Amino acid sequence: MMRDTTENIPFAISQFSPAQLREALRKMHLIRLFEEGAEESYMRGLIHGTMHLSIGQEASAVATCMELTDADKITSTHRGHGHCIAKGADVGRMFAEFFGKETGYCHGRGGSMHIADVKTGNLGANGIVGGGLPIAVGAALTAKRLGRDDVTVCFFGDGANNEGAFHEALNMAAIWKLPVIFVCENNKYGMSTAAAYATAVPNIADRAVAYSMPGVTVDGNDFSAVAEALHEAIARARAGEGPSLVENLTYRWRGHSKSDRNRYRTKDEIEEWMTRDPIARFRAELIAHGVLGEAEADAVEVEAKDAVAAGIEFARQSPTPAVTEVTKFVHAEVAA
Amino acid sequence: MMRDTTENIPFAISQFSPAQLREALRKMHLIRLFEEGAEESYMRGLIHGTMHLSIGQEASAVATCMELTDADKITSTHRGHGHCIAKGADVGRMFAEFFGKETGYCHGRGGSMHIADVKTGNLGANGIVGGGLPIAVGAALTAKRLGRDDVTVCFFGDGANNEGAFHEALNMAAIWKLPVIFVCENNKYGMSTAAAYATAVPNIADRAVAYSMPGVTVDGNDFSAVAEALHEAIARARAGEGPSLVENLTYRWRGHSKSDRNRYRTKDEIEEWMTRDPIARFRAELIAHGVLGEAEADAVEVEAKDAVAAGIEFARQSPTPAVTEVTKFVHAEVAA
Amino acid sequence: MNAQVQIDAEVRELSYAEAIREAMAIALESDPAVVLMGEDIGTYGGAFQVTGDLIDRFGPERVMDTPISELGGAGVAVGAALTGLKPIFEFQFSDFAALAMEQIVNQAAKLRYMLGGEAEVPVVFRMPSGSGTGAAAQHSQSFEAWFGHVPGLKVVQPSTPAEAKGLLLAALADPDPVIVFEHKLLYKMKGPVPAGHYITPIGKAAVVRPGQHVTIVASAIMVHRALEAALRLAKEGIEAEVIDLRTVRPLDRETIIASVKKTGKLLCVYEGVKTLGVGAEISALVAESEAFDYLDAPIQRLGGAEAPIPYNPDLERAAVPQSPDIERVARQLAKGEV
Amino acid sequence: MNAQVQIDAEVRELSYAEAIREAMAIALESDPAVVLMGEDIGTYGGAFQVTGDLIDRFGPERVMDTPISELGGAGVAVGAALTGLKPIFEFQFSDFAALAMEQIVNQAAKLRYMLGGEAEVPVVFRMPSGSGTGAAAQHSQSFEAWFGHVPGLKVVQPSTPAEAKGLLLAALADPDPVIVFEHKLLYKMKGPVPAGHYITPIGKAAVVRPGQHVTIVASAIMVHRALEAALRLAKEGIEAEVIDLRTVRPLDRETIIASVKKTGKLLCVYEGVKTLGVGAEISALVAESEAFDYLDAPIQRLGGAEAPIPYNPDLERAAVPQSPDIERVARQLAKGEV
Ligand SMILES: Cc1ncc(C[n+]2csc(CCOP(=O)(O)OP(=O)(O)O)c2C)c(N)n1
Ligand SMILES: Cc1ncc(C[n+]2csc(CCOP(=O)(O)OP(=O)(O)O)c2C)c(N)n1
Ligand SMILES: [Mg+2]
Ligand SMILES: [Mg+2]
Repeated sequence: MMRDTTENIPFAISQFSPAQLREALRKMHLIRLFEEGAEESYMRGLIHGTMHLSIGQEASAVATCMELTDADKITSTHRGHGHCIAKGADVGRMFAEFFGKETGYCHGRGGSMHIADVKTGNLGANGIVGGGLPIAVGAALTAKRLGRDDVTVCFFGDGANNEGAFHEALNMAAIWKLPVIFVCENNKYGMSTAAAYATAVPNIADRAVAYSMPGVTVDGNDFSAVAEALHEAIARARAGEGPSLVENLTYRWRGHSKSDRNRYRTKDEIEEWMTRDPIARFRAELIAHGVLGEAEADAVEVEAKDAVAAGIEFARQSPTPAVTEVTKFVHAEVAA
Repeated sequence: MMRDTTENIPFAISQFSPAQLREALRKMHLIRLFEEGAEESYMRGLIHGTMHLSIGQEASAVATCMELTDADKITSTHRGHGHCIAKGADVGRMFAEFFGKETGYCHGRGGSMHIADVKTGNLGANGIVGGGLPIAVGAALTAKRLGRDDVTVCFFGDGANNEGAFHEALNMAAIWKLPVIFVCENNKYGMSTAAAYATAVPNIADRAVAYSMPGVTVDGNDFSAVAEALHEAIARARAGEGPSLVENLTYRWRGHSKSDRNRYRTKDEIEEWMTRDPIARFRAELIAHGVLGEAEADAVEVEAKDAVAAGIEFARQSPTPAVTEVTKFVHAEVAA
Repeated sequence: MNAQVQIDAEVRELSYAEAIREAMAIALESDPAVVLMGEDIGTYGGAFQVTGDLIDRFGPERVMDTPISELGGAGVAVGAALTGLKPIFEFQFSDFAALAMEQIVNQAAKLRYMLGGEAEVPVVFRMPSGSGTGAAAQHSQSFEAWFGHVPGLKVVQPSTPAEAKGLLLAALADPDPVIVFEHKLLYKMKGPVPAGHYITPIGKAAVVRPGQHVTIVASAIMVHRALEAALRLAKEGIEAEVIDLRTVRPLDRETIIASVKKTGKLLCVYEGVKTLGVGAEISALVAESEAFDYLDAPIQRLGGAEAPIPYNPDLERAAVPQSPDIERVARQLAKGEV
Repeated sequence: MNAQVQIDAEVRELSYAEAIREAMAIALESDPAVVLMGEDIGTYGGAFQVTGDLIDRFGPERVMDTPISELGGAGVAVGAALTGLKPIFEFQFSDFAALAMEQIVNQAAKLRYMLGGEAEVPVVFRMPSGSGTGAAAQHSQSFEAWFGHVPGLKVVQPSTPAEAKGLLLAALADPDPVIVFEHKLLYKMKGPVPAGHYITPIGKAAVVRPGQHVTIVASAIMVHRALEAALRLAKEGIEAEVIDLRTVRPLDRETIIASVKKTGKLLCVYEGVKTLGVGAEISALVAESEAFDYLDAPIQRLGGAEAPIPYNPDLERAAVPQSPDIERVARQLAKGEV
């Protein structure tokens, strides 16, 4: 495949191999289709409880995780399906979790809000807004103390940035120069509450100065912009220079959760943001720069579709936990 | 008395009447002597528990409260004796409280860490570092909602600025444009922990930008500098323009509490700061600008000394609470 | 209808959520010092649609959306209460109160005492609570025992729409901080609710079904499960006396002890974790009281499992007492099989 | 000496604080994953001089001063434990844990469960606790009942230097989060402590004085007050069996029940607020057990007053059980006067 050699090559195109870029596109499709599959499964009664879908935010999840290995950690949020997939989880085990099955990542104990895949470095979604912020700092502390070079990426929302945990976590990460990158997915709202109302600064990244760390705001629907910001932040972290704050401006197409009536935002606003689809944009970019052809791009989407269908099937056929095992996993099992 | 009319008149001298300035000097002496009296009483076994003395920080307390009326509120800290006196409390009832007496401000239930005088607008010291920050915002909310024009001053330390409560409180004060002034008494240490180690910015006031509010760092041992910063912040608050952050750089001469061995700072540092005595400086300034004569200044100190002696005597002679009344004041007393 | 109605009022069918909203509307109308605070309680109407349209009726100055700042938000409510407002602060889920224990327990509960009676903190904290919604371990807890352990607080747990309204109005009339645990599964439950202002007294339990064979003390949603169990037991000739606890702090010793003296048998049913849950205190207060001599059998407890609330719905159900569990243990007690 | 000593070790007189420090030093020496975190635990040596000189011996990377950020600090410890470190996090006073309930209860306690056993959080939280120092309402609380109510946590309350060391080493060996309540008034207490590594098992109470007339279950400093009372009662011919609870979660049912079956009389003594305090659970577990049939008298409890801890020293003493109180109630129980 020919690589574009003009000056206007987006960062991602010049930074990653075609195989990597193809895989990134596949993951973005996988996230979108996973969310749609979860939504449908919910409607059909296969999933209960609540869910927070990340449709519209796929570039943020995938581009952020682009340079992370399984040794690197992430902490995720209540809106964490995309992060989990981006970090390498298997959608079959994710669906199984949402269906409450024993084969799920959490053996049916956690569900959507606690989806995790420790083996690929995902320390877990979190039902507590801001709960992952200090945990991520702790993970980075471990790396530093044990002399490992892994970094931790901490996802959080614009709403979470007003939690005290944000302040305490960023301050400690800064004074100890820990290898952690705080990635704010600013989708303009925390549930119904506009960031413009709830947050006393225009951009969340403006708060980085309060911790003497670099802060940058990027178009979170632009894969390359996110990847570039993370590239710098990760390099800084691995070099022992400390934490960074990256803010990805993005938008969730769906309501906050299943019970949202969207009364706090206009249809126009939603539609306008839907024209900024991060997947379509990335796909077009890959095609424009000759990374993929149309047919190949279509094949990537089909591949993702098949994976989702297979994942749902796996989940459906999986066994449920024994109802007697309510207290299993509360503590470490003691050898008899 | 002649007022200096050159250009270099300190703010306080031009702003306040000689009577007000004399009273300010008296209060500074009163704080110093009160603290010394408390220290001695502690040594003599009249006070138990622990205490946090504010010797060396008198200008910060008095200048901050200079323009406040009884309708204005303050929230104070574990190092709160000075604030209490500055706001207008009676030292007799304060000593009585420390002696555990029924005539104390808290009827012997609170002690040093909860000293309060609600009638003069002091909502109380606080044993929880940062505990007063959101409470102050609440007091300012009341004023705004009920259409009153009183303001609230929230004292807190450099150590407290790393609590999540700081972040949440300043953010809410800012988005609601509340009449509250956050006054950080930065005495370089939170207990043994240097602000330079624990706080990721050089000055606490640097954090004001994270809340889109004005932030200013002043020499907290310079009465006039503090008074001027507060003058502006109070005017802003009363005008409905919202909160401000003022940082008073100061130093505590004594250890953090009664059990401090001062291993985290040098004797040289302490001695150097003792040369910057805020009381001596203010006194000299008043004399230099012709507000007071030497003899008059001496008389002010004697007045304060007498008040402290009388206060201790009042406290000693006061009755202790009945030991059966442990549960009194837990709830409102219900009319029988 | 269990609420103590003080006026001869019109009675309508309202849901538990509507009853709470009505209480808040009455308070907002009658007292300019009342403000509502909480996350997404404005335009969104609250995560459980309890505040609903109140923002349209009273505006954003009285129905204030707060940032996601539970500690600070609770603290603002405390400071406001200390200086003349009467805030009703909604936690979106009671689980998030774990972030605000400092302000609720170290400040609100103690301020009157620490200040020797010179100040008061008339704040109400509303806490949507309990399991059964598939929201897993961090959105399903029952923390009433924590608050019940704290002097200076009052803690109520309404089980019906009428109680929900009456206890909230009582909380508002109280000069001290009150925690209201609202059960999420009850929000849609309908029941008769008197119009206008009335108070369901804090500190009084209610005998919601009289009986002589066994006493069941239950709270919140467990009241309904206990009543269902009692209905079935009645068919076998076992008459269970069901007490709706209503208030966790202060506990109504008299009503509980009087019942146990009559039946000689006690079963405590509560959703919180069994160990150190509300039923532990009820058991202990009976075991140290004069009712001890009347006890014919060990005091039984049915509480939540010693586990976080699991996501899987079957496990979730198994983690807290259900009506058949209550029926089984009450029957064993009544038949002397314990 | 009540600690279960597994090796035939040299025994020295150490204070409770020194014993804890020794346990931490052993852990720091033997396991590079162990780190200490907390406010002023470095140069200052800790507010109660428990970490003392450990910073000199192990350096600031192993003995880390944290900013005054309890929620974040606890969360950093949780995240570190989740990824390979074994942090021992010191709260300067247990009261400040009210700021960190979120991380301790919603995260640390539940992570293994929520992740279906795929992760673990081997963190230890040390909590200087209790009243008696004149530090008033916000520096004197006893929160063990709160944590005792939380599945996923283990909670211990050492009463002697040997136990303090053995239980801390047990906590460190435990793959799950453990909360250690250290009583501030005990820090200076001396007692025999074996050298080297040993473990006092979590979940086991100890009969520290055998007797047949009445069982006293006490925890932390109350063990000593109970033993003093038992000594005086012995002179009257009343033999109290004193049980040192040691672990609040999980409770040692067997030891308690066996004792009550022998004596027929139970007195629970604890410093936390009486209502919903540790003694409520002990009473309730006995009242629902087979020991019920052996009970000759109502189960008595002596707990903390239903008030915040007051500043005035006489009031402060009156707010928690003292030895004469224990003596009086145990005597009444033994004599059948209850
Ligand atoms: C501590 C806490 N407070 C409130 C909630 C309820 N809640 C869940 S998600 C959410 C909004 C979070 O907003 P943001 O951080 O912007 O993330 P987004 O949902 O937009 O992805 C709220 C209020 C919670 N889960 N935890
Ligand atoms: C939440 C909380 N954490 C810790 C403490 C213990 N403590 C009391 S004062 C203090 C230092 C506070 O430092 P700073 O805010 O700078 O005030 P200063 O003592 O210097 O006046 C500490 C750690 C406390 N009382 N509350
Ligand atoms: Mg958002
Ligand atoms: Mg300081």
